[in-house]
Amino acid sequence: MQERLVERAKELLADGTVVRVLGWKQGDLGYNPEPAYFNSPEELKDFVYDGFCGANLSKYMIQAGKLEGNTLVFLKPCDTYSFNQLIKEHRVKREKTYIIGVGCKGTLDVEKIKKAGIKGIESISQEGETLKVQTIYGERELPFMDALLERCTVCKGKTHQVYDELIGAQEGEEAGPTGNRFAMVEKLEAMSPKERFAFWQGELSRCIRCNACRNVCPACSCLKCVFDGNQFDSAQKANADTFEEQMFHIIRAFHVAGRCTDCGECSRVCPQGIPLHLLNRKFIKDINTFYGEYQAGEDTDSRAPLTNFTFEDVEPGVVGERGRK
Amino acid sequence: MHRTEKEQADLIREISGVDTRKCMKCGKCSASCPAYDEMDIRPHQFVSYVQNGDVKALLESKSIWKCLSCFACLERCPRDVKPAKLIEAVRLMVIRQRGEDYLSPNEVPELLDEELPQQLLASAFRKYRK
Amino acid sequence: MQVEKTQEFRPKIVAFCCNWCSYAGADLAGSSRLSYPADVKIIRVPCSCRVNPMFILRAFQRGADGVILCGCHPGDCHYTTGNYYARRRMTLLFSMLDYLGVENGRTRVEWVSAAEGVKFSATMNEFVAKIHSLGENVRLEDLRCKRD
Amino acid sequence: MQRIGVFVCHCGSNIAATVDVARVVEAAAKEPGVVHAEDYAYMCSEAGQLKIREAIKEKNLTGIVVCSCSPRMHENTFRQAAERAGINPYMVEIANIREHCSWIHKDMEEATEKAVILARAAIAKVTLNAPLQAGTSRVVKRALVIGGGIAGIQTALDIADAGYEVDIVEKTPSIGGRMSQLDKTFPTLDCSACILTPKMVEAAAHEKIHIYTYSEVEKVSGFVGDFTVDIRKKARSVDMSKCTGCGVCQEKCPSKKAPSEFNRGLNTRSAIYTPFAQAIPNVPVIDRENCIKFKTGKCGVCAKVCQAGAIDYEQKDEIVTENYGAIVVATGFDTIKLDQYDEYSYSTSPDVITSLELERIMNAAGPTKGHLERMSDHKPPKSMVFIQCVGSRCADKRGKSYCSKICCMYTAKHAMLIRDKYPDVEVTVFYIDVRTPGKNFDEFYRRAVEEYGVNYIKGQVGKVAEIGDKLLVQGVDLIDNKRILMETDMVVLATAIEPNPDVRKIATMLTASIDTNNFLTESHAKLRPVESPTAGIFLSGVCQGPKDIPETVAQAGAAAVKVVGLLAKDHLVTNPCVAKSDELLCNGCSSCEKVCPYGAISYVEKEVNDHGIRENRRVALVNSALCQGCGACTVACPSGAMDLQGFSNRQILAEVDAICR
Amino acid sequence: MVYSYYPGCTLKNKAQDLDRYARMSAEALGFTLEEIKEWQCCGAVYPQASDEIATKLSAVRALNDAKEKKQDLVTLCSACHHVIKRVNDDMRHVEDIRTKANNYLKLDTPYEGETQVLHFLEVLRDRVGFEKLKEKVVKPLTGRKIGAYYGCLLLRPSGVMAFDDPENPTIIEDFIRALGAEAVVYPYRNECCGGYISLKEKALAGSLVDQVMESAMDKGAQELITACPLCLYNLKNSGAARKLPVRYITELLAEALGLMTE
Repeated sequence: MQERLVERAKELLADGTVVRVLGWKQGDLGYNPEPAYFNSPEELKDFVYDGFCGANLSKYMIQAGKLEGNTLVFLKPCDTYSFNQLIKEHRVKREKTYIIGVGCKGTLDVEKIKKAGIKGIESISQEGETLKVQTIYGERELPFMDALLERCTVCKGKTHQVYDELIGAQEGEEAGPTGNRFAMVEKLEAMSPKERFAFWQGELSRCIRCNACRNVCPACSCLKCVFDGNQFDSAQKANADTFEEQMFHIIRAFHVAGRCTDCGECSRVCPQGIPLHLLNRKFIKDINTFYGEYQAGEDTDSRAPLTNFTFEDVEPGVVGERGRK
Repeated sequence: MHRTEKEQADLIREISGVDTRKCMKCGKCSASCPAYDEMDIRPHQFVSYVQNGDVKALLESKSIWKCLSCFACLERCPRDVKPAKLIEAVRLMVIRQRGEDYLSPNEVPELLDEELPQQLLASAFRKYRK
Repeated sequence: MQVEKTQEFRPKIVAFCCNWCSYAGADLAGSSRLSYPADVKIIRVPCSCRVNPMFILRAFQRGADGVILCGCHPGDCHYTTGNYYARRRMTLLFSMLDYLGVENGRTRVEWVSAAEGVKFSATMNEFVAKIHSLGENVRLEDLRCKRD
Repeated sequence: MQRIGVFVCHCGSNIAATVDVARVVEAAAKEPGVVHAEDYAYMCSEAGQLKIREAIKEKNLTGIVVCSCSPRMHENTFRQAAERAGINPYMVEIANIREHCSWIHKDMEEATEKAVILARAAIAKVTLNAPLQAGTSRVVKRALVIGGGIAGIQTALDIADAGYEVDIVEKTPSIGGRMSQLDKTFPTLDCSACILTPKMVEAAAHEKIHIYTYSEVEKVSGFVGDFTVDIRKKARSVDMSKCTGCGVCQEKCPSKKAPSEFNRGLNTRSAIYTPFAQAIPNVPVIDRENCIKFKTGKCGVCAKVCQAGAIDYEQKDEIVTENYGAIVVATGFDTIKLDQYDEYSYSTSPDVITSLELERIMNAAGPTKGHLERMSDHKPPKSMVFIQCVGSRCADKRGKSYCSKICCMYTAKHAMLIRDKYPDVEVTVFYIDVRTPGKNFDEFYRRAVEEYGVNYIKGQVGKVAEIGDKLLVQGVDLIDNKRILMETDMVVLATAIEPNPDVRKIATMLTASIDTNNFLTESHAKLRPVESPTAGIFLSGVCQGPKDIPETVAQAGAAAVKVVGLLAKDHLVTNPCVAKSDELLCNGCSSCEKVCPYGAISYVEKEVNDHGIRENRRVALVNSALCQGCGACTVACPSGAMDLQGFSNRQILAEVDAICR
Repeated sequence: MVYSYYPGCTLKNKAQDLDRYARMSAEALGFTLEEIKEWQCCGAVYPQASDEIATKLSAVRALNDAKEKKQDLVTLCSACHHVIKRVNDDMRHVEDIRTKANNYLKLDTPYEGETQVLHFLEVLRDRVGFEKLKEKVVKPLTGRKIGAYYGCLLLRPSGVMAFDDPENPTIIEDFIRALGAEAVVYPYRNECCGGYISLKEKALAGSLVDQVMESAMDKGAQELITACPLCLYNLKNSGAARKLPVRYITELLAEALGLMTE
């Protein structure tokens, strides 16, 4: 499929439809391709599309929109939700974007592969349900499912929400594995407050405030984050105490609540492995429960849950009442 | 245990749960009471007697044995005062003192008749005895 | 755990009140001499929708034991719709705090109209009693900027 | 750095009795930025204000904190004082140490401690205050009065006489309201129609007054000085410009079974009707629910008999949009439903009636042509019982907690009129208290007792039972401490009044405060009794609280004066505490625009200079004339670009910090 | 549909008709009254004082029994219904009573007022439906003029009992109409019959019963029905000789459903 994408990209560059291509470029290791612009057919030799291309390219289109000429971007089905949401927020320019919706079989979590004891990875290929990993120590195998990123085990669908053309995908395709994405949230909810507190303290205390989550998040698209400015006296270079991590993560989750498409990039990039998506999913679950099912990025014109209301909305006291049951 | 009248009034308020200050003295309880004419102290007076701490007169009143617990006073009171509960509390104070029962088992046989339902006896024993 | 209502524990409680209903309700409680504990300190905001979750978290960060937000009753907002947004924001925020293991009960929203001095006072008495029963904000204390 | 002055008011002993004022001064003086602190007995007095002005001059103060009563009382006073001394009025903050402190706490130590903290919070806030400039907005020189009863008519007449345009919107087919249903009025026994009709005619003829009857307010937007209102003119099915008011259509209408609203359902009316003879306008409406033409498509008698060709079955509701500078609510009242009070047998016996029904029975245009008779058998009663406080002064759910105020007087009136016209009818009144404050009121009630021999019994009625063709009244006489069991022919219930049920909907549209009893809240119970806390909304009549006719007329006039005072202005000074967006921080995401209730936020593409980087961005722009300063946008904005002047993020956080310190 | 059923002591003795005809009619109408095991006397009067707990326990046991079977609890005798309904309300809303009662009973899971208490008439009205009942009538009581006697305990205090309008109830009248008879509405149908007072205050009970009878006759009633054994006793045995016949609601029901075996 990679070849088909490159070929098509070359055509589009050649016929002037676009002047650059936003895609993934081979990294220094076999499992770390990175987002990159390709400005010429020659540069496309480094283009890669494989199971490690988890990176959601939507957010890069904010910047691309400011550049001269049109940009071709490759979006996986779940990435298109983010792109749509950015259209809704006037952050990207649809008219300057040519979208190729690429098919996706699920993206891989290198940490899971490493945890399975597979080291020195050179390349990876998939055969049926099995993943073949070429390592410097020879070929190793692993069930494909065991290596999927958490978000791909609860895939929200293989249908592209916005595109100009599809490659390796078709409309109305079946979703991948569709586990209950709220299972962990529910597990946490079932815990006692004390246990929940211990859980989050354990997770969030590992935060080093590298801001990777913020930088990768397509919803965190502010020109200047409130945590970098002094509007709230909240500028922080590093954490003074654990509260500030909490504050940062709560506010970050709150700011993206109703806008977060659950793309899972925050958890994917966290160098400390903090399951940050569990904060966002909590908001998503609450929004679904309290205000009706809502999927950010499904459309480009509806009101987000937090800029909307009904007269009959539940009262905040529902939180306490729910606790007693 | 000996209590002053004021303490007794407080106790009546406590076990009845009635706030006597809510009464606006309209008399609708007495106007509704089916046993009014049999009572020496009337339902509305129970409220003001307790409010004023005149408990002795209430303890000696025959009204406490005449109240039917029909709850008409309680239902119709515009101020939600619940005089029936007050009368009940006074009655309880009396029967909780040993020997103050209004009904003795000895007098029951002559009061009985063929059709008298168990419910009546159960009620009467609950209401008249400790 | 029953926390003794000792002399030492004077909870810090921040009450955000909207200017049009709840702040006026608090004024009415005052002019009607309806007392509630001095632990409650009111911050006037134009509308409940002015209250940013940041303000509430900041209060906890600085050592508050409870935060309450009062606004006009739904439907009666001076700005028509402000309290509806506040209601959603606070519902989600409180749920998140609960999810993080912070006892709910330290946060509350109550709708109090300008005519409800009695309700204002009763609400504050209740809320302070609740904070007393929860005791000092131990779970959030770990998270506070400790100054001493 | 600001130079802050702190002024602590004793308010006589209101504050000083509970708060150690000297300690507040002492503590405030130690706060950073404070260069002056003092206390005074009455800061709001001329002498107190002078102290503020002098300190500003002497110490070059830039910010002022007054620790005193609620800012809702004197914020303006102190702002003006600051302005007179040459500093921006918005550099003043109030610490409310009276309503929120001295009045609710008893312990001096506690209260003083709290007062100090409140002072600190205000100081922390004022440190971050910035001078603000108020803008101006236009005043549309036209007023709207909602409700065409005596309150609305009087208000409209007074506004119109002052030379301003005024529209009345009345829900029913005619103006006149409750007063038009009354027979006589206390305490002078004037005929109600005789004194009301001239006012109705005057209003209808006034060149400055436009009356929309059979119409309702549908939508309100805007704000003081410039409201936009949609009025729904319900389809009358009669062309107002053609109808001559001859009345033939009503006579010939074959559908005559609809209960007459005007006669409280005691008799019926035709489907095409004017509610009463003096109705204004004298143009009937077709009640489509009862009209045979509308129900079956057949009939059309009215159209056939109308020589003017005024009947228009095709007429549709029409929406009229108008602009107004001020709106007066005069929606009046109704009596409460009595279905919860069946101990008085109201639902089961036609001879148990409300006082308002008795008004209709006594009225010459009423269902009995003014003859006092029982509705069951149309026989004249020999004895009547009046029961007071039915649904008034109730702590339970059935009734209302308040005294309806008018019942004691109208019952005395009824009793007196009946005894006057039918001296052989025995009249008994059961009462809890007789409340007759008012000029010549108690004298009126005493006349009922002393001259007319009305039998007043202090006590209530527990039950009214139908026995044969009589009513058995079971009551109590609290003075004699005895049971009263009396047979009577009619029972009249002094039914509690409640605000018109529509008022909640209207209050919501106007964003006017309303209390738990659905009475509209006045801005200040004593000092601003005809103004709603929402600027530009005024209150007239019973919508604000129970009132009799003289009080209603007086209040209607007062409301009119307030409206005229507003309309006389060429422009209004706007609130400068409005939202402001920092274009360098704005992402252009439109979240703020979505939550703005005033449509005050728009977006523009413009070039910004972000620290040397020039680029075109989509940024939010606040129209400060439209913004009312709620702050919804500030929280919707994730980047913190949107802030509210006077209640900025940093100001509020400073208060939080000061309180939690 | 199976309901838990609390008959009460009187229905096992003097008021067996009330009980028997209720069960028969229930089966005919498609529901079953399943008597709860080892029920104890409800005490016949609701203990109004806030410090009476022990006297409320038998009601709580019955309520908990129904809860464990996940059934609604149906009563028939007005006194039992009154006591059980009000105790249930206490268990729902009065924390002090709830805590103390649960401490006494030491149940596996505390009882907190979960059970729904229904009077037999409420089952007919709200579950079966009077329209449906009307269809099941085989011997309509056409032409009979019947007065409903409610008494006190089913109606008051209305806030808790929530049975019907306390001053102008209609449920028994609707029931009478469903059976094909004419319902006679008379003002004293919700006034007290004298209750237990008839044991020692015969004169008072007599005057109250006379008032009820006079009122019913005045409005043209030819017979009365009631749900309460004590009301029935008083209406029959107290007061003047001038009387209307009085029967239980269930007797009338069984008659209309054609279940009487005469």
